[in-house]
Amino acid sequence: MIEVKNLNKIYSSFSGDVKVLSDINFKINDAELTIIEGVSGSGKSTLLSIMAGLEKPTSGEVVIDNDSIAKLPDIHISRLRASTIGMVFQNFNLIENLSSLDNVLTPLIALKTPLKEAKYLAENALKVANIEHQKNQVVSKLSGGEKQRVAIARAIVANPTLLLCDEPTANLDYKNSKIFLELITKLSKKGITIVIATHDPIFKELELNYSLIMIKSGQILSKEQING
Amino acid sequence: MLNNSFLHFLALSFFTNKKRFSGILVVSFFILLLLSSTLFISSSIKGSLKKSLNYQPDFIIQNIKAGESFVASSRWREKLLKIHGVIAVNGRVYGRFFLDKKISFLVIGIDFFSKQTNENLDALVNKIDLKEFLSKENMLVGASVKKYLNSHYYKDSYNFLTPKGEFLKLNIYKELPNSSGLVSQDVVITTKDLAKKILGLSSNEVSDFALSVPNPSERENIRVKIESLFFGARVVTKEDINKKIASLYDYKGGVFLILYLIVIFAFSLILYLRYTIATSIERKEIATLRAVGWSIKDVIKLKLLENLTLIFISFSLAIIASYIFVFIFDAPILRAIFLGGDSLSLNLKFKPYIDYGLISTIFIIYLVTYLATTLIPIWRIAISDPKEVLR
Amino acid sequence: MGDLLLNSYEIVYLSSEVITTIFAAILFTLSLKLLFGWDINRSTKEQYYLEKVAYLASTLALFLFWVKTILYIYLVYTLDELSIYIAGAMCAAGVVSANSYGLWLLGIKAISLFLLLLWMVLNSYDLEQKNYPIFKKKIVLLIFISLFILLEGWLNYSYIVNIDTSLPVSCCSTLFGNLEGENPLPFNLNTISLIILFFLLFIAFELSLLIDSKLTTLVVTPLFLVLSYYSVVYFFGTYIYEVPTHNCPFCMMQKEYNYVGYILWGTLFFGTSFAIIWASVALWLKQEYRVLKKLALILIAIFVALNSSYFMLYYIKNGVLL
Amino acid sequence: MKKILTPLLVVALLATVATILLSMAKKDSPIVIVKGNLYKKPLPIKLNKTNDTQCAMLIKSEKNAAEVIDSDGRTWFFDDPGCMVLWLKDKKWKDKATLWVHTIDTNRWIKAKDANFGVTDHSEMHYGFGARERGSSKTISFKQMQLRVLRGETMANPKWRKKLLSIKQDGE
Repeated sequence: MIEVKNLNKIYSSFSGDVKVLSDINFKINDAELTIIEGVSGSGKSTLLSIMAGLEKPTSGEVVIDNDSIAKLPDIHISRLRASTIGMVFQNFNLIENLSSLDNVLTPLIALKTPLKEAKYLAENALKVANIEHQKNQVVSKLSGGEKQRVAIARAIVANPTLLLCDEPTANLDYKNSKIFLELITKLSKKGITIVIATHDPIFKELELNYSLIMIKSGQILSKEQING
Repeated sequence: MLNNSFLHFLALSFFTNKKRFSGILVVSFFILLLLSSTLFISSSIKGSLKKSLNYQPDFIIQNIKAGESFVASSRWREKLLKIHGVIAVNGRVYGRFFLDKKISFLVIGIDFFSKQTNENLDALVNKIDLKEFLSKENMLVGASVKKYLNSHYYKDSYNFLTPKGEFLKLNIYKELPNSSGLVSQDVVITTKDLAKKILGLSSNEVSDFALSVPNPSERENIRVKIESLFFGARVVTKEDINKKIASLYDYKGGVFLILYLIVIFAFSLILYLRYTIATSIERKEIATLRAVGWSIKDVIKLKLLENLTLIFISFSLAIIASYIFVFIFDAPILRAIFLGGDSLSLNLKFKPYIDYGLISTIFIIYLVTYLATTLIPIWRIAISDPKEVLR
Repeated sequence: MGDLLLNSYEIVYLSSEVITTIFAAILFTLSLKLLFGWDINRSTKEQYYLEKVAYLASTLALFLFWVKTILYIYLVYTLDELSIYIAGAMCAAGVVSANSYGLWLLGIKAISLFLLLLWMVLNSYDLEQKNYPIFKKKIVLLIFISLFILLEGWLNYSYIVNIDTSLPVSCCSTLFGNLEGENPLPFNLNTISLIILFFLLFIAFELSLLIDSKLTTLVVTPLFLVLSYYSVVYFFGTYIYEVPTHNCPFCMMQKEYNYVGYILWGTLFFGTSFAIIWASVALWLKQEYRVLKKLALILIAIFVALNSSYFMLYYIKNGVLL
Repeated sequence: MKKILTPLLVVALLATVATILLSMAKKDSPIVIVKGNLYKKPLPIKLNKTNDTQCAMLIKSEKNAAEVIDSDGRTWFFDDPGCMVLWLKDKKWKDKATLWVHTIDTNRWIKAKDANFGVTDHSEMHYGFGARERGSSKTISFKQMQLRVLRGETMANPKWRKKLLSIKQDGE
């Protein structure tokens, strides 16, 4: 279970402080699908990276499995990110000159998985993401959609319980976005908790129950349960 | 700590980023090549000098006047022979004969009928036909001397102008073999009488005395006895000479080393810049790794190991290359700098002489400066906020 | 200023030491910052930054440990090389005693290596916990260590600058041969009781590790360390040199003896250090680092086996004892 | 496993303590220093059981021996006045110390500063300075002797030896 409590984030710069998130509170239960919707610049991306421990909040906390992650030492947050949190980014964030397989291996290396086992897990993850045929291809030679599928494979390779997706379809065409939706459906049905930050209307086409959190200028506008 | 998947990634990151590393690899290779070549040369010279020293007499007795070794009277010989434990007292005749400001020969006079104090000479004398050699005024010359004389149109003889103002014509009997190393490059060997004439010594004078003391535990005692025998006497032992040569070449090596420390300092500045201004691609890569669960510690480990690999590769390449450069190609260019361009002793071949202390010295300078320069920049890259770069 | 300063080995040694001293100074300021600025309960930018600074501190400590270890070996090698320049010195022993700083330098170096090892274990314990339980304590230790290394930097300089090549020093036989008629061994031991004690302590050491008796380990290890020093110098060493009167801890590091001294002293130092660190960390933090224990067991076993093998080989070859 | 090892450990520890105690019971170290000599009188030297602190040799005869007594009563022993001078060289309290030498002419202890020293005598470490109660034209004072030892102008230096001996021959 994930609990976000009184979360605030202020960016300080020369021109003064900018409040990116103010007083965010919500809970996500296990195996739930949550979509955080808002225009770009509304703070949903920052929220997601605080939830992943990539960024520290100014105040408030994010509790994942009873650990307040902002207070955790780096080693523990990292281990959490490698083992229980998978992340999918808007820009895919793959290492361009490595092969798909090696990219998928990276979280497992942080977890010190022996190479043989790691390779086996990585190939499985690529299979789940339907990109196994490109496993030895260098990432820079893949299309956007293929990259996204490698990114998903990487996010799920260590069997995470939580998947965070930041604008996953922003760089995809309609056809690839559809494929992504199918994948999400498949993973959600496996029992993975999924949080997607997006402003892409395509998620309306999801045939799943999900809770929708609307966010604007760093504040939660509404929370509702949607049955797809 | 290091499991095989980590090593797999290390290898991948090293070979897929060849371009990023190759510049540093090349620069450090050349710095190390120069450094190890000079140190190889200096230790090789030191090594062959030490080797030739093994054939030297145990003691040399000099007559000191005005702080310099002066000609000694041959009457000392009797007194020296009376000391118990001393054998083979030999009055030696040698000295530098200057042709002009720069060029000089080392003239050595030897007694061809008795055993030589120097085993190199002994072997040499045994090889020549004495009857023929002594029938005329002959000399043996070193390779550099021969070369010099040839280039100055002296084909088979040379006219020495003695300090008394007389000409003394000596025939070149034979060129000395090159095997005797550095010491034999600029020598002229002839009989004692002729050498005394060339050097301007009178018939009862010698340059100094060489003697041997077969029992090593007696040496200190005998040294004391000799020093109290004549007030002007100075005893130089084999060990003293050894020490002097060692410090002379250490000094030369030391000067070069300081120069290289400066170069390495400059190199480390380049490295520092390279790491502080990490490319955006590199930053993004690290941010990506951090995002998928690498800790700061993991990233530091990866970067340190990357650099260590680079250090090992460039180091071993450079050591192999400089071995080839010095001992197979005889270090063109560098040898002239090291030995002095105008010296006659340029004709030698460097004998392979590997000093492990030296190799570890080179390794330590390189390792420490390299790590020291990259350590803090590596940390900076590792702690940079992944969020900032991933946007 | 001796003419020694231009020797290649010394230039390299000193310049590397200068670098480590600079890093120790950096480490010192970092640790002060960490000590006074650290507050785990705050969620300010400064606190988050300090968490990252702690990683720089541990990276620097790691760097210092490795470089200092390499430089220690290198220093001993250099001293051996220098012995030909100093009147009377036959090996590093004479060079070390060329002035009063030498022995201090070697001692302080060993202590700072031990402390760095201890620190790295404490640090990895601290980082593995979720709330930095011993953060301030480990930083205080780090301040202490960096001061130690700074002191070492000063000693390095004073030592090398004050070596006078013309002043005769003693060679190892007079330094370790001791006063005529005097017994150099502790507790008034003779050679036989020394060796009996050495093996008894070795057995006690290994057993106390095997049955996890930490307190016994803490008592036995220092005693074993001291007794080992004397056993090697006054008994096993004579079998390494094959000369009954040659008592020197340094000559065995020369090429003639296959550099065996480095292995002997290295295994002894690291073996006893690991044992002490294992026992004290287990007692204090209730955290067992079994790797340390295993390493200690193995290293000391190697140390004793190597010593005994010299003794036994001599006996087998010559049929008599020295 | 543990059941066997623990008694073994106890046995090993007991044996260790026993060995240490046993050997500490014996005492046969030579004398280097004697404490508490507050009267600052010369102490008789236990021959062959006392070490010269400077040259580390056992003192075999009182003839030409020397003693240094610090103001707190600590006493050191030497087999040659030269050794005493060299040892005192860098002691901060050297001017306050009481120095004794055993003479070669009257065979008794006298204050070193009152003694006269021959320059070509036989002495244990071959510095050549023999302490005498009676002075002559050939003897030198303590101050001069001290200076000569520190400068190395002694019989131990071969050139000086030759010089000193040749003057003596000329005189006689």
